[in-house]
Amino acid sequence: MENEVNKSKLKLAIYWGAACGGCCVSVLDVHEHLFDIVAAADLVFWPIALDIKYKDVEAMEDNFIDITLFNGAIRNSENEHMANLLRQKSNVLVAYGSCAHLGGIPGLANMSTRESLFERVYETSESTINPEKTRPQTRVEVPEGILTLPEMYDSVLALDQVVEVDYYIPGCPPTSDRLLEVFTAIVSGSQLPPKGTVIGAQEKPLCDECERKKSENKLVKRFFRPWEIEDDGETCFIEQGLICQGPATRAGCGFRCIQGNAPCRGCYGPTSDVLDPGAKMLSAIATVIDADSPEEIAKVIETIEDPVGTFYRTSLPHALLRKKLFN
Amino acid sequence: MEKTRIGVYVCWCGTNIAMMVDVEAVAKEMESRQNVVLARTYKYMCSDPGQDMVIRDIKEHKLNRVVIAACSPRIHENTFRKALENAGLNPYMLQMANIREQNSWVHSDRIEATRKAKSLVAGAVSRVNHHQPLNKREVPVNPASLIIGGGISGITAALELADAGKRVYLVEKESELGGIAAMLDLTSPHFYSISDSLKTLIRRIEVHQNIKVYMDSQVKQINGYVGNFNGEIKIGNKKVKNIDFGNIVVATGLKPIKPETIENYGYGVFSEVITSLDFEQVLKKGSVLNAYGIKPKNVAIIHCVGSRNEDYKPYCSRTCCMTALKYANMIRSALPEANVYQMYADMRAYGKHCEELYADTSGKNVLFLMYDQREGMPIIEKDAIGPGVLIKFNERLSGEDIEVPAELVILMTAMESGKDAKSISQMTGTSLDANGFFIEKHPKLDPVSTTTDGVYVVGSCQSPKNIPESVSQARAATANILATIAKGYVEVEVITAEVNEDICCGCQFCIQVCPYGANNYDQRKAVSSVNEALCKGCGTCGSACPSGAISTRHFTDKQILSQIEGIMAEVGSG
Amino acid sequence: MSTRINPDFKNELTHFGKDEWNECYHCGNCTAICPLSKDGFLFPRKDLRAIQMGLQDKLDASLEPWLCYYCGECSETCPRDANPAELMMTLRRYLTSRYDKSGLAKLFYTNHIWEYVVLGLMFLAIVVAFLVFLPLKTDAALMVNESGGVMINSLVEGINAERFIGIIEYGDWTMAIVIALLLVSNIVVMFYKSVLSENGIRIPFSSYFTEAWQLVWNFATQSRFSKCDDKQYWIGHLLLMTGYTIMFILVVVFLPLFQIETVEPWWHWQRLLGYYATFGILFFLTIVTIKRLQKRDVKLKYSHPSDWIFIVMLALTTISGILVHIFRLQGMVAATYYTYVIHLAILVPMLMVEVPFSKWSHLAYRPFAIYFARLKTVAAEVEKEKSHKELVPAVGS
Amino acid sequence: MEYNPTIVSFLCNWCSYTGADLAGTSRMKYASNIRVIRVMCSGRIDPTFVLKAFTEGADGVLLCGCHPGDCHYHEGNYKCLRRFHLLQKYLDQMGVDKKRIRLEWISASEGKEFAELANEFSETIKKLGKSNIKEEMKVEDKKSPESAVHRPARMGLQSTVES
Repeated sequence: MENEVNKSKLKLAIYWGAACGGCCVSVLDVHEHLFDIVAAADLVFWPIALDIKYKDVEAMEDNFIDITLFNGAIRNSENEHMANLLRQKSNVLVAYGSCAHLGGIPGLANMSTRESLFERVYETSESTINPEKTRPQTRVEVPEGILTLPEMYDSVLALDQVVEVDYYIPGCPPTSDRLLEVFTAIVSGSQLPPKGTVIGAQEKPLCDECERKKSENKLVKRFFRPWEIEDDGETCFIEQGLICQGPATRAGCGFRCIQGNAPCRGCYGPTSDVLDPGAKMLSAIATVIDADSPEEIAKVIETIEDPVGTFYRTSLPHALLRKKLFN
Repeated sequence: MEKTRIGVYVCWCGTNIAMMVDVEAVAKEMESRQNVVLARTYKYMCSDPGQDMVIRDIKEHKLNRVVIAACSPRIHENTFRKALENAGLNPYMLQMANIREQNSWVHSDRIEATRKAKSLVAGAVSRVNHHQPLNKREVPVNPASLIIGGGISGITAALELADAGKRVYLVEKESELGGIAAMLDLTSPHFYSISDSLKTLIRRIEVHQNIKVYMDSQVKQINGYVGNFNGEIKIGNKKVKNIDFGNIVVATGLKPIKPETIENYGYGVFSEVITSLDFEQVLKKGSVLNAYGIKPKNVAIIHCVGSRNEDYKPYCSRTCCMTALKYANMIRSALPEANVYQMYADMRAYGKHCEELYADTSGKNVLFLMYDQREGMPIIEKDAIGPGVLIKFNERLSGEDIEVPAELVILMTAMESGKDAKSISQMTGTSLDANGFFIEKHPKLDPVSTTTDGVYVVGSCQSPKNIPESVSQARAATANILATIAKGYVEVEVITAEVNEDICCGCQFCIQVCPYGANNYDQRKAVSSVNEALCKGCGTCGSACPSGAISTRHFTDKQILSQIEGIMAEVGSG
Repeated sequence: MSTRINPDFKNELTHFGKDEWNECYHCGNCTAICPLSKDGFLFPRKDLRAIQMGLQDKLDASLEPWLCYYCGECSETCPRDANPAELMMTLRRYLTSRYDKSGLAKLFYTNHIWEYVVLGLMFLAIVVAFLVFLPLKTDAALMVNESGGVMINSLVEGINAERFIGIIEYGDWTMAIVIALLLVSNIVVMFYKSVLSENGIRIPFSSYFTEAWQLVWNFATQSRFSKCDDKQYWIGHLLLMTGYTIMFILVVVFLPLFQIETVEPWWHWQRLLGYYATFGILFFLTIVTIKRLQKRDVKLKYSHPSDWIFIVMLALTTISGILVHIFRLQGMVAATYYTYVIHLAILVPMLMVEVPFSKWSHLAYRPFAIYFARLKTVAAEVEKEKSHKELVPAVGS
Repeated sequence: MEYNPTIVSFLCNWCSYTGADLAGTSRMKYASNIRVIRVMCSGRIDPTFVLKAFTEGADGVLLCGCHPGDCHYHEGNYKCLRRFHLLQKYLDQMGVDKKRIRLEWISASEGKEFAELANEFSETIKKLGKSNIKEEMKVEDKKSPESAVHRPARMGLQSTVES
């Protein structure tokens, strides 16, 4: 197809898979800098903002797109198809945001089966009246022709579990500052890091930036959920018995949650040497339980209500155990 | 980067491994693994030709990683590390797979054992890919030593070291030196007066310019590591003294159990019944009388009071049999007409001149009566017709239920570890066995060292011992210590934790986790740091580090995870 | 029921031979090597233990010392030189004294001077009796028959041959009855202590008869000695027993046939039997004397005075008997008479003292012990069959 | 034929590994499906190792350390105990049978106990049957063959083998 694009300008695509849309909004959050982006790059595909169809993308030459920012996880056949398509058409594919990076919040759906989700959504939810138990079908023949819907997969995948990913920009959503930094770096033509690198985040975990007072006194007699305790606003959350993912999560977000007196949920993902950030955090938290007998330990552990939701909130599809087993 | 080249060696261990494991098949399977240059088998890898083969291959084939599948690494890891070193390779580029103790010796299906061996070796191959060279570190040795316990072992060790011109701090919790030995009248089997010898030794200690004795004192804290310990001594009730020393000799000894807990002997109920240490006091007074001041016509000596009995102490207290024979002899001399009974469970006369003492004593009209602890222990009752008590039991050699009258009963009470053994083991980083005695590094080949370098355990704190054994151990430990002092330096643990400062965020999870205080928070850099001299390499901090900044050398996540991958990888069968 | 131990008891036993009871530490080697030992039958350690602990009643009831034929293997195997075989010998002496209620046996064993005195007194009594009441004829030189032999029954002054042999025969029978009474009473005591005193034992009446062959067989052949590796010992005992028994029967029962005035030719059955008996006894005496002096064979290493008294008395009896025979054949009248008197003066005290009270008696107690042990085994088997329960046999046989 | 499971076991160097060696020197026979990985202390056992073992196909994971109070490093075994409990709770939530992971204390002298434990745990796992974790966690390879080779550095380990 004939796009009115300047060959000297970067060709940029932004796509969302299974996502909330926050990542796309984060791009807009660069505010007036958006003009700088547009000045430096042509947006060739961005469903949320531009009316460019899938078939237009299909029509592009391979590697036509310089950079694709892919946000959202892979939840259905459409997500997967687009991931493959964009991989084919893009020079650099970036997993943008937690969902594309590690599976993100949608990844917690891996604690349920597709069947149980459908049942809840289309049958048992309080706001649903569906006595015929009608469910969306991937293919329906109507007089006008055949209607199709993407097939929903049984579990949620991160982008790199479907296609090869060049870079990761973590965050839920990534901060606009980080995006700008990355974009500026690309535009300025500086040396790109090795493939597979997490960019737009620090190598060190969040505690490095966090301004709360930290000490070695980490022993905890019981854990609290944020609403169960009045945070003193200045002591390390963990020392107060609140589970904060900060020490297992890359810095780069600007510790905005913590500034809002909420413990870190880990959306920036683990540091480069960590295989399973949830397990690491679980290990660290268990280590500081202030009890020695199995009974006392069990009692303290009772106060960690939901280990999966606590330690794998934004990374479940990428964990060693990426979904719940249903036997 | 240098290309990884792995050599795999599978040991037959004669038939020990080869009989249950198809070693050739294991080696063949490994040949196809990534980076494996060669895989061989040999009859005895640990033998000189076996080691030479490894050394030759390293040189000829430019191997830079070695996997040895043989016995437990606890036996020969050091042997092969030395071989690597001799070949000019860093000794830590070695990984062993234990296919003997944990495979060929414990399994009986050859196919299964071979399959398992392949897995274990594959795990080692996978792991060795990630091994990194580690360098030995040397630290100077403080020539002063701390000796905990002023019994015969502690006294001997103190004098040995002090006579060699080294400073000694001797800490004794009681107000007198000498320990259990000081409570004894004569020794067995030679009937020497130990108190005379002890007095001389104690006098020498008191005036020795190299020995500082702390009486009524306890060690409160020990920090540091071999060659460079630091400790706090609490003197009396208040004063705390801080001292530096390079080695520690633990000689805390043991104590008799309380026989009151064994009700059938009626200790504390009948005045006729006394313990062996009570009897030593009687002997020291010069005449054998019971609590009523009467010369007994019948004296019963009951062995194994609390010893070799699952309900009390399962072990043999070791010195009682000979002491009991000593008593028989001394009673025979003092009271030629008395009947002397030895009520024993098994007579153990294992030492030099001990069987002779037994033979000699049994010729002195001493009646040996055997009882079986499992069938029921002797019960002591008041004698209805005689003046003393009656000991009732089933005599095992005749099968008869008998009653033995006695006006004096001596209980050979079991010995148990001292009550401060626990705290001292914690302070010194040593271990206690199930009975509360200190565990030596190797029960046969290294019987006075412990797994903590620079800490020695001597005498009865290891297990009940007689005087010559305690003295030998004390001298053995001091010989070791003097050798390290003479050398001037010691090599310290290279398997330690390390912090990747690029990742560490200063969360400080690791600080409290460390039992040795080796992890510190560096305020300036806002990261944790490991004092490698203090670190013992347990790796607990590594597993507690949420950011993956801490790794344990030679036991890194990568190494262990790849070992899991290797172990779980498919292997060919048969 | 528990027994109070008696540590003084072993002192009492020291007079019967072995005087050291402490060496044994019950390793059980003796039990293992003993050919008589069976499962659960702790022979000979059991008795040693009973001595050490002073379990006198146990020992008094014990038949084991009699079952033991002193092969000596236990003593050879003992790592502590506790000499269990000698201990069994000591026990036999002790038991002999326990069966005898007169107290003489104990007196003889514990103080052998008394034995000498009694033997001496009886010797004198017989010599005096002969010299006073049955003196040699003044013309005795005439009492030589046509074949040149001395007519022994006609040597005494004033008494014809028939009368003389009657007196001697009367004396024989009296002696035999006294000895038998004493011996039987001892055996009854033995039976009571070893069999009847055992609680709850019920011996089937018929077995007294069915097992009686044991008694006769063992008495005559001493066959259990044959279990020892050293067969010479058994042959010696066999020769002794047969010779001795033949002699005894000939002398006591068939005296008129045996002690006759005429001299039968050497192939006559009487003479042949006599020669056999003499040879048997002498053979035995020679062997045991040599071995007791050599002290190499363990069972003949430790000789009690009572052992020597028996040997000496038997030897003197035999030698005097041979002399009587020679003098008689040679027609030496006075020599015949005096050796005859001496022969009787030795024989009678020997039998009177040895048979019921001393060494000889073991030749009777042994077969009886085997017999009693068999009875007990039979009783136990019957009991076992009855209750269908596992019982440890009281004694093996 | 009876299902023959694979069990990965992490043993501390000082007590449990020595105990397992003792079972060997005492020639005690036990189930051959235990694959031992030695760590210096049970406190070194990272939950990641356990999860890794499961995803690699282990049917059971056995953790052993010194008895409480006897740790060579004082209290590493307590750290292990705490992690074990939380890990069990997590595994339970993930639908993994809690019985597939076990923590026991084995001292250097407990060769017999180790052999018994190995047999007993092996029986437990045999009863539970084959673990489907490896199958279930496999991500169907939807990528092109070339891209399948390349995975981000932090994900794989084989890929980082210098070859």
